[in-house]
Amino acid sequence: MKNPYLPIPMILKKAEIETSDRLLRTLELGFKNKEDEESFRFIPGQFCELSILGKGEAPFGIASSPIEKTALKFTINKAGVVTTALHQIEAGSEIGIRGPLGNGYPIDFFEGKNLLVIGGGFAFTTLRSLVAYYLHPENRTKVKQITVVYGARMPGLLLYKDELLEWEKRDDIKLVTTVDWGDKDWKGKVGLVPNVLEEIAPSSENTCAVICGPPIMIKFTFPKLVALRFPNERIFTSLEKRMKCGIGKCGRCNIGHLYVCKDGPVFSYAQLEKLPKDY
Amino acid sequence: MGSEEHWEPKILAFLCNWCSYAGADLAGTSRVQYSPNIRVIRVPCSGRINPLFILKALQGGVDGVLVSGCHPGDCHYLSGNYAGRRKSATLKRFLEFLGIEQGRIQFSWVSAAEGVKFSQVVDEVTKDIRRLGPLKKFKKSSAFGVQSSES
Amino acid sequence: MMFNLDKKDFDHFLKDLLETHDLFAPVQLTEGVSVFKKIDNPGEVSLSQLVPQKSAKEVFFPQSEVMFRYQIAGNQGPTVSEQKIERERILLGARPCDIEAISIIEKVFTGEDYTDVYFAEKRKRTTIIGLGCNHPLSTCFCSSTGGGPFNRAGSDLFFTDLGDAYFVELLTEKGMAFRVNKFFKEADSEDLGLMKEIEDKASQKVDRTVPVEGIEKRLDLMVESPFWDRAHEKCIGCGVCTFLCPTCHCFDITDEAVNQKGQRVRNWDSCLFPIYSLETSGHNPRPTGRERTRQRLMHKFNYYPKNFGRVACVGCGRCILYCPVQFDIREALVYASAKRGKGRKGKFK
Amino acid sequence: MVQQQLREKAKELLSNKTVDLIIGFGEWTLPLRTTPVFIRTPEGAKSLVWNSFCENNLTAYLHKFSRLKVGLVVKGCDARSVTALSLEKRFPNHPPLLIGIPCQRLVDRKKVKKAVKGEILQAVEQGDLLLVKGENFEVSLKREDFLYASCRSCAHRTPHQAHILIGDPVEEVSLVDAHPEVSKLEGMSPEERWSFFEKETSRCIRCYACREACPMCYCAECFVDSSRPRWIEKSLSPSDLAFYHIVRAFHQTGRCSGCGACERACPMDIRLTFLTQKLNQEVKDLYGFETGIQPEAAPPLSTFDPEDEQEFIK
Repeated sequence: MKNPYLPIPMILKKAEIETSDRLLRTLELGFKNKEDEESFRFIPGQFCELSILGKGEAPFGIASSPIEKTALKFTINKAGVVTTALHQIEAGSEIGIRGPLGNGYPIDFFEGKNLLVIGGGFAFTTLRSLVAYYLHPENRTKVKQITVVYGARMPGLLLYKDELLEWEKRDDIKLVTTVDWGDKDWKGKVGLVPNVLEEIAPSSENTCAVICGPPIMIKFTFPKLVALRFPNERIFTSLEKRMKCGIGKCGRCNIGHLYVCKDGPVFSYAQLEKLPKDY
Repeated sequence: MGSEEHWEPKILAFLCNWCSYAGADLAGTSRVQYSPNIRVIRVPCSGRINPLFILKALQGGVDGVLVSGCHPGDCHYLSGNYAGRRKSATLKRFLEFLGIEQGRIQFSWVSAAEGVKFSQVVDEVTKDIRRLGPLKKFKKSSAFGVQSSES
Repeated sequence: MMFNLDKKDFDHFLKDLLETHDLFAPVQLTEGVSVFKKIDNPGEVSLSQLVPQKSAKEVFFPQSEVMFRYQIAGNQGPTVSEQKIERERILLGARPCDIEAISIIEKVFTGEDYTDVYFAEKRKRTTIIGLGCNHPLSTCFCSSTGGGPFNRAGSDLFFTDLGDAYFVELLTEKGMAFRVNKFFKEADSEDLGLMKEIEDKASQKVDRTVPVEGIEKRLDLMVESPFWDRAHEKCIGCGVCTFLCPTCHCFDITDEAVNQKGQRVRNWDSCLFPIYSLETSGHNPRPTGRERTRQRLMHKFNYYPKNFGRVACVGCGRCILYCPVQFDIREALVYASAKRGKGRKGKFK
Repeated sequence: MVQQQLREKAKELLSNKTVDLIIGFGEWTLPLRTTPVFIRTPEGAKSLVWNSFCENNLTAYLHKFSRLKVGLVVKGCDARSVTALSLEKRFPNHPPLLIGIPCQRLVDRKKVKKAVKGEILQAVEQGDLLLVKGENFEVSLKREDFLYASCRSCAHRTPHQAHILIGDPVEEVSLVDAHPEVSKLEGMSPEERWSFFEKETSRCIRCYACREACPMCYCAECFVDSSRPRWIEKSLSPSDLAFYHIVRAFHQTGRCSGCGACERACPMDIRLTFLTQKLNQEVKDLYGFETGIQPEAAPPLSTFDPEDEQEFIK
């Protein structure tokens, strides 16, 4: 019997602070064992439990995309015990991971449709995985138009800035970045994500929307999507809840009869509508 | 700490910043010798001591605890040591009632000028705890203190 | 296959089992308080308390369980060691409700995608000797939840207390391994008759009227019911009902470490504790007793049935017996089943 | 009859809207027990009961209903808890209206259960007797022999602080038995005392019923739940169990009314009141303080006297 609670060893290859508040750090992990690397297959939207022995475990969405073969990336928001340890750990050290866990984004369902990606703050991680996946030449034809609306409080708090610059140069993706307060160098939009979305008014025609961000952003963005005539079946979000086991055993992340860790974290609004508002 | 034969008492001392810590400092600069069994943690005031500090220390492997602050009337914060004194008195009595031996937790007033007194207090406390032997009750034997509850 | 085990031989029978097995059975910790524990000698076994405080789930899913241990040595990375079960196990003296509950937990802990190895390994290597309930309590309602005081489902062997002897039935392949046992004598028709009589009498005693049938559908309509505003009022938010419940199976995982050595441990957790669902950000999706009480009841009678086709309650009555404020789950079920506007509506206290 | 007067008074208070809610005791499904009831309508008042089984300290619910004007049914000990909470400024908006009942001392249901063989299906009080019935038995027990230990050592059974007193005050007992376990332990060696304590706490399942049943345990985050710093682990190791019980009790120093709700709430029958009673004795001895008796006196650990005892300090 394989023990799903045992982490597999990874080595921290590189770590970088992403944001000006220094609270977000991206870790690039390489597999310690060849066989683990070969058996590890995931799709965007899945997550892993990262373990620092002695401190504990916590779940993080995979920020790299499946086509980046060399390393797994995670962006960690420093908040609690484990995340603080993950901010302190040095390159070359060992980190345990369990995963990939969860359902991931419904990429089969997205096939042949347009994609509207809406992200806020540090919840952009798995969205980055999703966009990077589709921007790869192998996959670019799987979806049609890609529109990304990404907001943060300040320019310094946007994640993956180098990559955003590259996306801006491409013509097969429309990137709209927005901040609440700009600075003198800021060239993107200034305003809240829901308002920017209203302004650019993307068509809902044959389009799937994916939203990830703080609850308040989701709360105000959702009605805008409804106004743009997105049906609930085509609006997806990735939920976060306190999790421990990540495999549907320990109980705490349930919303109704579904478990965020096992049946999610990605849910459509059509699904969420039928569940208690336990999130 | 090796086998019981070579056991040396491990004592944690919480010293207030303004008096007792300075007293310890004075003992050091005056080259007054005292037993090397104490590990010092500096706290702003003896009133800062949360009883949890003492319990955590005992659970974590020390054999005794010393709390030392300014003499009555000398507190840098005017009354911190008075408030601390009540907590100390009740905690000490309570732990002794539960069976933690008298002498495991001790208290002293040591001023910044009392380097010699500090060394005497430390020696006495060390002697007391040496006499009591290693703390067995309450201590977590190792990181593996958890037995599965099934057995 | 049916046998008779004389009570005079019972201790010897246990002694023999101890030679080859790890034996788990109810043990009295102090008068009126028993739990299931590993037995070192037969004298410890105490079958007098019908429902021990902690249920037999603890034999498969201990309240505190070390998942693995580790030692960090320099830059080598940690070495991880798992605990292994050495010997075959026997669970003795579990009542039908507790045994039913083990199968309820099993459905969660095993499964197509992931198997909880700690539970599964213990389950696989345990032979269960069930014990019928001659004198069910007034708080027992196993017959309302699909079981009964002599429900043999899940038992490998099943004992009935005949007074001077135990009537022994071998029910499964694991049970059949006991067919050659020097303490078992062939049961005669008198034994069988007595057993049946005891069973009938006990079965009649158990409350069958707790409205569990169809509860899942009724609760579907009650997610936002004002019932929850009242139901949680007297709940003080302790973990008695969930910890003592034989089907509750939530746990927390933590690391306990000192310097370079440590262990990953899991401990039972309770959905009634505020911190159970509290997130690091400070957000709590179940902020008050209302949501937490709802979670407890809905999980048993709506969410679990949706996933596994039966209620996650076996009617053992522990949550009623030991609740510090007498929250009575039976009455909650009655309330949920009452037609709105009819007499029993206001009865829930 | 006290119960009748209580119902009438409650009805009146709800009718004239003096209070929004009355928290009291009601009959429920188990014998030898009552359950907390929450009454909002005058008609509901008839479900209030008063007997020897009203064992919860309902003061614990005041934290939950801090936005309402609450009428609270209290015994002597419960009222002392309210006083202690007032001293800690817990009721800035709506201090509860106390409906006090002089306490005749409560019957220990666990003790009664141990005195009979078989399940108790019915228990009624008749004067000084307790009639207990089961399927095959019927006995009458002397009520006096089955009182809670915490009730036996209770000196102040009349809730003098109550706004409304129902029934006649009972005699203040100046000299009562000390808590039996405290005196027993005081006669033991440190080793024996520790092993007694450890044996009791070893049964703990960390359900925290003792904490939740206690009106004084209202911290937003209990030390056991804190992750930074993590004071104790969550497992059932003997050391952590002892840690929890030492600190739970010690946090009650000078705050415990001695109601015994913690011990009654424990499903594992762990003796807990000897811990808090010992602390109560200490603060009385050291600082002359008794919880909930002097409504103006500051809690002993939040104040000091320059002349406090300090012989133990070097």
